[in-house]
Amino acid sequence: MADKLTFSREISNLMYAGHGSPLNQCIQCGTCSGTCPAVEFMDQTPRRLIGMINADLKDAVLNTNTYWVCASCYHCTVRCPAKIDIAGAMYAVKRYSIWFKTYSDDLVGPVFSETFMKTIARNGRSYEPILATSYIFGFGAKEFFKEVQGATKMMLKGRIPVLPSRIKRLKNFQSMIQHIIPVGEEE
Amino acid sequence: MANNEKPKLAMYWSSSCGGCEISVLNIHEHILTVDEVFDVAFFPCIADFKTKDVEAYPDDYITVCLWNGAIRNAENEEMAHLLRKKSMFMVAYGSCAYEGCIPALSNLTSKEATYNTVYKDNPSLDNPDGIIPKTSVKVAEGELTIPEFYHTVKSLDQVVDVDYYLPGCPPEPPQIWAVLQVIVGALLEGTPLPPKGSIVGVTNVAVCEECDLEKNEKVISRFYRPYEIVPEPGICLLDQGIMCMGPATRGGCEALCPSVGMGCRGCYGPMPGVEDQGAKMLSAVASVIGAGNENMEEAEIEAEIQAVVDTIADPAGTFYRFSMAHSLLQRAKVNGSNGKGEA
Amino acid sequence: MSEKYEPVIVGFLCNWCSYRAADLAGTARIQYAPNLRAIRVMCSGRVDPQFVLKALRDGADGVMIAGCHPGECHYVNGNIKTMRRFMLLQKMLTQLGIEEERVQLVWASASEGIVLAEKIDQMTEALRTLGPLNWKKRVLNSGNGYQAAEAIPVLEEA
Amino acid sequence: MSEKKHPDNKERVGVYVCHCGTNISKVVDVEEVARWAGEQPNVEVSRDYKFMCSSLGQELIEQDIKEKGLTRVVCASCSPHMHEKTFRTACERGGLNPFLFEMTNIREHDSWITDDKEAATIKAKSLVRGSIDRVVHHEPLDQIPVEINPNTLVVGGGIAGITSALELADAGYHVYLVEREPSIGGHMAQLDKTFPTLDCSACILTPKMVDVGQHDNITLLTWSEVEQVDGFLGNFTITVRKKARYVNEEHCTGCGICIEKCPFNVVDDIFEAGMGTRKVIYRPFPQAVPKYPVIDKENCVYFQKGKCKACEIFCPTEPNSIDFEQEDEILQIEVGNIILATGYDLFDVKRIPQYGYGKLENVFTSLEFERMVNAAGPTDGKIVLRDQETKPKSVAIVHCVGSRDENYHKYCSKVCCMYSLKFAHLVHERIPDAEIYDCYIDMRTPGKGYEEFYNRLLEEGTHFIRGKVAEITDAARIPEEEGKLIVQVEDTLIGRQRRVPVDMVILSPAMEAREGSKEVSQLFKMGCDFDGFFIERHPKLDPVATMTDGILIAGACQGPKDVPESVSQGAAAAARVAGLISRGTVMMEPVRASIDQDACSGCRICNNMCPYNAIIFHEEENVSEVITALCQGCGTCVAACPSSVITGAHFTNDQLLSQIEGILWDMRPEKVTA
Amino acid sequence: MKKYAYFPGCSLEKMAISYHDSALETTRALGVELEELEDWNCCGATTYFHLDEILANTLVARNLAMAEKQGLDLVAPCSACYKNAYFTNAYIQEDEDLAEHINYALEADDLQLSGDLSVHHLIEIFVNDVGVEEVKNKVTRPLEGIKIVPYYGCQIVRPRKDGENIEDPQFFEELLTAMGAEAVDFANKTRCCGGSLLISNRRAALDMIRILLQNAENSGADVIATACPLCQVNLECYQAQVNDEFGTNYAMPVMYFTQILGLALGIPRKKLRIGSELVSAIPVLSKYLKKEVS
Repeated sequence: MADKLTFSREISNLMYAGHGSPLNQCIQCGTCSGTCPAVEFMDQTPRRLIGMINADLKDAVLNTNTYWVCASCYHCTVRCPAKIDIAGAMYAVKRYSIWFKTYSDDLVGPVFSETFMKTIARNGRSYEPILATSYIFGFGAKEFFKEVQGATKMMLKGRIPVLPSRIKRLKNFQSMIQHIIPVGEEE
Repeated sequence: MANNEKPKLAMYWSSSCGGCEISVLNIHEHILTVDEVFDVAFFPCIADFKTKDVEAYPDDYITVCLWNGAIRNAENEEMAHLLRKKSMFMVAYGSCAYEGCIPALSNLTSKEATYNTVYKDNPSLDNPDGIIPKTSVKVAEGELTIPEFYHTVKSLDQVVDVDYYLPGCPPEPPQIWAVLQVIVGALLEGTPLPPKGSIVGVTNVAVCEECDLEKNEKVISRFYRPYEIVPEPGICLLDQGIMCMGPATRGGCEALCPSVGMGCRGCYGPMPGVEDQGAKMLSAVASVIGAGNENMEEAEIEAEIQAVVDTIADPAGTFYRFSMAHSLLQRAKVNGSNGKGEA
Repeated sequence: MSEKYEPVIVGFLCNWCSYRAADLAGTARIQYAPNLRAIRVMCSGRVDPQFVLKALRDGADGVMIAGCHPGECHYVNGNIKTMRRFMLLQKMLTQLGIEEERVQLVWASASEGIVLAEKIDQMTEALRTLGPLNWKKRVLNSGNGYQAAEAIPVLEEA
Repeated sequence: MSEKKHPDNKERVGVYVCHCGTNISKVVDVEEVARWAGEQPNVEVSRDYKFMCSSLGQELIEQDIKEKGLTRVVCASCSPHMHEKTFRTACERGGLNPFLFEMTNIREHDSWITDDKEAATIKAKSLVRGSIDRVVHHEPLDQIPVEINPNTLVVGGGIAGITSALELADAGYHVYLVEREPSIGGHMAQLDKTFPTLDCSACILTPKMVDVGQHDNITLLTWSEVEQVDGFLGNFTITVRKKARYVNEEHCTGCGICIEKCPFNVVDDIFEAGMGTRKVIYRPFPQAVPKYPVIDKENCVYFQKGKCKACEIFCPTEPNSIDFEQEDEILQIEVGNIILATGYDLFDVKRIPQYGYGKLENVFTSLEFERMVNAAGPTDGKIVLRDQETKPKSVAIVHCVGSRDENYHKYCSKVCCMYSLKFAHLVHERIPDAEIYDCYIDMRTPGKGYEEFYNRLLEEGTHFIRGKVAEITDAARIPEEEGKLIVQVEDTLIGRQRRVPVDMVILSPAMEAREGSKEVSQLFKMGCDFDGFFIERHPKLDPVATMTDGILIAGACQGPKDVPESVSQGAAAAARVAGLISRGTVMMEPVRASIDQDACSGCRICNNMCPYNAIIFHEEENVSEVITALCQGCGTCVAACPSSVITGAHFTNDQLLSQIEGILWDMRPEKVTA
Repeated sequence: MKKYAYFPGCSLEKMAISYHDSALETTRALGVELEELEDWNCCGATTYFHLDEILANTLVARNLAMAEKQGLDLVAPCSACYKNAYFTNAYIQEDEDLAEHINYALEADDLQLSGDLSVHHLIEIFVNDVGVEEVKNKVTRPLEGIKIVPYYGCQIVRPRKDGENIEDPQFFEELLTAMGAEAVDFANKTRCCGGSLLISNRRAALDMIRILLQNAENSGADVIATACPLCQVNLECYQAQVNDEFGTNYAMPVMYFTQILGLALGIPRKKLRIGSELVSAIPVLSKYLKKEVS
C-alpha cells in the first residue's frame, strides 16, 4: 500500500492496455512456465520472473534473458488461472529495458526492435533486407552464411523485395507518430 | 357574536374560472335563506364593491369570507391578506383556493413560458411588437402600475391562515349549504364549530366507495385516453384502463364523474394522511401495471413496463390536475427562458 | 460544503439484499463516497413515490432505491412492482425538470458489496457534475416567499 | 396540509452513541455526535460509550429507561443485523416495549467506508437525527406467535440429508426425505474408501441408509422432486412429484429377478460415471435404498417399441409388481421446516481441452477412478487402462482441475488434495511397483489426521511435483515418450519445465454447485451466490440457517465439503429444527400490514399486490383485508394503497417520512449556504 | 456479395505474395470482395509493442480508421496483423483514455476511430461468412487421400477470445475436410512456431520449428497448412537450418490454406503461385495437378 514507486508498480504502469489481473495476484502455480514453448532457453522461467518482479528484484529481472526469449505466443496468458497477462508483462519489461537501455549488448532483440521501429517510422512499412543488415552481426559466421543462403533462395523465388515500399501520406504518418513519442525523425 | 346584526358574508375570486360563484347560486332556494341570514359585505361578482370599502371595515367585520381562486399575482395576495384581516372565518372555497387546481398547472412551466403562450406565440393574437405586461410603465399622465405576475402559483393557505376548506371544482351544492349551515348554526344557535383547518362537506373515504361500478383485481396492460375508448358500462373505469383518480380522492361528490363514464379527476383532493395525491395515485396505478414478472430477464421486464408507461401521456398533468400547488414538489424545476416543464 | 460540493443522496435499501450489501461493503472495508444516507425498508416495494419526492423537497440532491436483482426478491416480486413505479415516476420527474441521474434504481444482492459501493460512487460523481438541487431554496425560493421569475436561478434541463 | 398527526406529548428519547472500541471512534467524532444529539428535539439524554453491546452498555440503557423515564431509545452503533435484538431485549429489561427502539448504523455504513473524519461525522449526525425523528413515531408492538408444524422436509438423500433425517427421526419428529434419484446415498455411495482413515465408504454408509429406509418417522420419497413451495416458517406446503417407477412398491419384494432377466444393457452415466453398464430396469447399486427397481423409460424396448415385457413376465410376485401404466403422482406435504442438502456436481473436465479428457483415452476423472477402485465397481476394483486389462506402470494425478482458476472456479474445492492423496495411496496399494506423480499447486491438508496422511504418502514414495499441470499430450519428442501420455508441468521447486511420461492420468475436478441450483434457490425463496452455492445466514455464526426463516442448508450445497463436515452440518441443521419444534411456536416480527376497514374504499388496487395472497376482498362490505398470519411484511401493498389506509407496522408513512426529514436536517434552506 | 477492407500487411507484399494472390483468387471464387486498404501502414507486428504500447496501438488504429472511413469490416490474412487489429479495436471500445490518446494522434492524418467495425482473420471469412457447406459445394477438385496438418499457430486464437475453444479449435479441420482432404489430429496445432524469435534467439526458434516438424511427420502428414506468413516462412524456409542444426532431414511442404483451397476450387496452380515454395509441394500435389492438365 506504500506509494513509493516500486519496480513491480513501474512494470504494472507500463502495461497500459494490459487488461489482465495485477501481477501481485500470481499464485506461483507455474502454469505459464509449464506451457511456455521457449522456456528451455530462458535463464529464469516466466513464473520466477513474475515472482522476482513482485519481489522488486529489478536488476536481477533485467539481467535475465527471459523477456527477450518470450515469443509472445500468449499461451501462458490464456491459461493463467489468475488471469494475469504474462506475455503483456514480458512486453512491459522489454519496454522498460529499452527505454532505460538496461539490456546487455549481446542481445539481438533490442537492436532489432529499434531498427525495425526506425524502418517503419521512415517508410511506414517494414523491409526485410534493411532489418537483416541491422542484426546480422548478432550471428556467428555459420548462421550468417545460412541466412544469406536462405535469403538468396527466397530472392530467386521472388520472395524478397529489391526496394523498400513506402506509404503515400508519409508526412502525416510521421507526425502521427510524433504525437505519441518523438521518434522516427528523418536524420 | 352578542350583537343582533346580521352576520356579514363576503365572496371573492382570485385566480379562478368563476364557476365557484355560479355554484353558490346552485344551492337553489337555500340562497334565500342565505340572503335572510347574511348581509353581503363584499361580493364583486354580484354587487359593486370597491377595495377601499373593505379597507374601511373594522377588523373581523366580515363573518365569513368564501375565497375562491388560487394566488397567481401580487393583487391576489394583497386581497387575501386584506380579507383575512377583515374576516372572522376564512374559507378556502373550491379546488383553486384549496390546492391550486388548474391555474397551478402552470407551475409545470415558467412565468416567461406562460407569457409567451399568452402574449406571443399564440395564433389567436396580434401583438407585432411582442409587448408583454410590465409591473409599471411611464406614460404622459404619469406612472401606471399593474400587479406583479408570480412565477409560482400558490394555494390560499400558502399565503394566509385558513379556517375551513371546501374542496371541489366546483363544490357541490349540498357541501356549500353544509358549510354555511355550520357557521350560521354556530352564530345563531351557538352549536360547536368543527376544529380549525377541517375540510368540510367531504367524507374520509375515497370516491370508489360512492361509485357503484363493479371493481375487480386490477391488471392494466395499457391505458386509454377518454377519446380512445367507449367505456363498458357498469365496470370500473380503471379496470378498463381509463385513468380514474377515484381511489386516491376524497369522497363526498357521490362519484359524479365515474357514474357518467368519465374518470374521476381528483378535484376533492387527497385522502387524510396522504402528503401528495399525485404520487399516491401514480404509485397505485403503476403497481397494477400488468407487465413484467420475476421469471423474466431484466431487459424484457423493462421493455414490457415501458410499453404500458408510454400509454400514459402526461403523468404530471394527470396526477396533479388539481393538487399541483399542494404537491410535495409544488412546481417544476424549469429553465426560466423557455419554460416547458416537459423534457 | 463550500470548497467542494458534496451531494447528499437519500438511499432506500431493502433489508435482505442491498442493506446487507452495504453492510458487507463496510465489513470488507471497501472505501466509497460517504454521501449516501441509508434508510432501511423491508423491501424496495415499500418505497412509496411520496418518499422520493419528500426527500427531494427536503433537500436531497438525489435518491437511490436499491433492491434485490429481479428474480431474487426475498418477497418473490416486490422489486418488479418497484420497477413499475420507478419507471412511471421517472417519466413524471422529467416533466418536473428533474434529471434522470437524480433518482436511480439499482440492484445489489447481499453478496455484492462492491457493486453497491461502485454504484454509489458513480451516482455521487454524476450528481457532483449536475450541481446542487436544493429544492426549497433554489426552486421554491425558500418557503412561501415570492420572487419574480427573473430572479429564479435558471437550471438548464438535461 | 393533509392532517398529519404530530405527537403533541413530547417523547423522552435516549440516544446512545457507540465507539465500538475504535472501530467507529477512529473516524467518527462520537463525543461530538453525542453532545450534538443532546440538543435535538425530544432528546432527554444522550451518551457515548466504548461498547454499547457490552453488558455495561446495555445496563446504561436499562437504567436511563427506569430513572429518566425514557419513552424511546436510539442506539447509534453497528448494523441492526448485528445487534438490534441485543438492544431490543435491553429495552425490554428496562421495561420499554422493544419496538420503541431504533438502531442507527454508523459503523458498516459510515466509519468503515471512509477515513474522511468530517464527512463521516456529518453523516453520523444526520443518520442519528433520522432515527430520533423516526423513533418518536414508533408504536409499541407485540411479536406474533406462529405455530410450528412438527414435520420436516429434507431435500437430498446424500450423507448430509441422511444425517439430518435420522437425527430428527430419532428425536421423534416426522421427516419427509425427498431424493430425485431412485436411491438415497448420494456421492458417498459411489466412493470406495474415505480419507484419511480409509474405511470402506459403503460399510459405514449402508447401515445409515437402511435405518432411513426402515425408520417409522421417515417417509422416504425417492425418484421424486419438489415442484412448489408455499407458506413460511412453521407452515410450508410442499408439492412433490413422485415420478413413475413402473414398479409397484406395495407388491415388489426387491428380489431383483426382473433386473436379472432384463435383456438390455445401457451405459450407466450416473452411478458408474460411464465406466460400467446397467440394465434398463435397474437399481443404481446393490445396497440401494429403497430396494425397488426403476424402469428407465427412454431406453426400455417395451416403452419404445411396444414389445418385450421380460420384467413383467418373470416377476414372481402376486399380483405382478411391474406396472407399465403407472403415472407420476403429485403429493402435498405440510411441514414446518425445510432442510436443503442437495449436494454438488463435479466440474466437467472437458471444459479444459488441454487436459485431453475424452480425446486421450487414458485420462480419467476422479469419479471414474473411484468406481474403478471400488470392489463392487465395473472392474471389480482392478486399476486398469481403458482397454480393461493393462495395469498402468505410471500414474499422474492432477490437482485443481477447475478449482483455484479464474477461468473456471476461483475457489478452492477443499477436498481434492485429500482424495488425490487417497488415490495415490490406492495405486501404491494395488500396483506396488507403479510410479506415481502427484502434481499440486499447494498441498492443503487441514483436518484431523490429514497432514499425517500426506506424510504417509511421502513415505510410500509418491513423486510430488509442485506445479499446476499445463497440458497433457500424446505428441512424443523422445523415444521414452512414445505411446505415453506426457504431462507437461513446471516443477516450481526446481524452476524447470518437466515432461513426465505416464500410462494413466487421473484428474481431480472441482466440486461445483448443482446444475440449476439457482432455480432451486428461487423455488425456496432463498439466496444463492454467483457460484451457485446457497448463502448461509452468517458465514461464521450461522452456517446452516439461511436468510429465509424455516429453511436450512447442510452439506456441499453450501460450499465444497468433505464427508465429516457434511455430516456435522446435517446434524447441526437437524438440531436447529428440533429446537424450534420443541418450542412449539416461534415469535415473528410484528412487521405486518393492516387495513383500516372504515377508511378502505374497496378500490381493490392492493388485491393482487401480495405474493403470499394475504389480501382478501370482502364483496359485501366492499373492503379489503390483510390476513395477518399470511402477511410477511414487505410493505408493497402499503406503498400501493392510493388512500394510505394500509398501515405497515414499524414502517409507517409517518415513521419513514419523519426519518427522511430528519436525515436531511442539515439540508434545510436556512442551514444550506450553497 | 460481402465486401471487406483488406489489409495484406508487409509480408504479403513480397515474402508471402503467394498467400496474397491465392487469397484474392479464392475469395473471388467464393463471392467475397476484398478491397485493399488504400495506403495501409505496417501494424508494428509484435515488435512495436517492445517500444511503446500506445504507439503500437496507434499504428494499428490508422489502418482500422481507414477501414472504418470506408464503412467496411477489416480482414487480415496475417495472424500477427489480425491479432493487433482485433485487440486494438477492442481496447478502443473498452478504454476511453486510450481511445483519446490514439484519436489525438490520428488527427495528424485526418482520421478518427470509434472501434465499431469488426475485425476478421482471412480464414474466418471462409469458415463463418462463406460457410464450410458452401465451400464444400464449390469444390471441383476434392483433395482425397492427402493428409494435411491444420496449423493454427498462436495469434488466430490467442490471446483469449471469449466463448471460443482456444485450446482445441476445430474450424481449420472443418475447412480442410470440406476440401475433401484429411485433417490430421495435430496435438501441437496451436503451439508457437517461434517466428518472432528467429532474429533475437535463433536457437530457440529452430528448436520450436523442429518440434512442430517432428510432430507433423509423426502424425503422417503430407503437408502443413498455415494461415500466417510468419508461420509459413518459419516452418518452410528454415527447414534446412533445422536439419543442419539437429541432423534431421525434414522435407515437409508448408502451404497457405488459401493455396490448397484454391487447388480444390479448381484454380490453376500458377495463379496460386504453387511452386514458389522452397520445399516443393508439387510431388505431394502432383495427382491433383495432373487433373488440371487434362
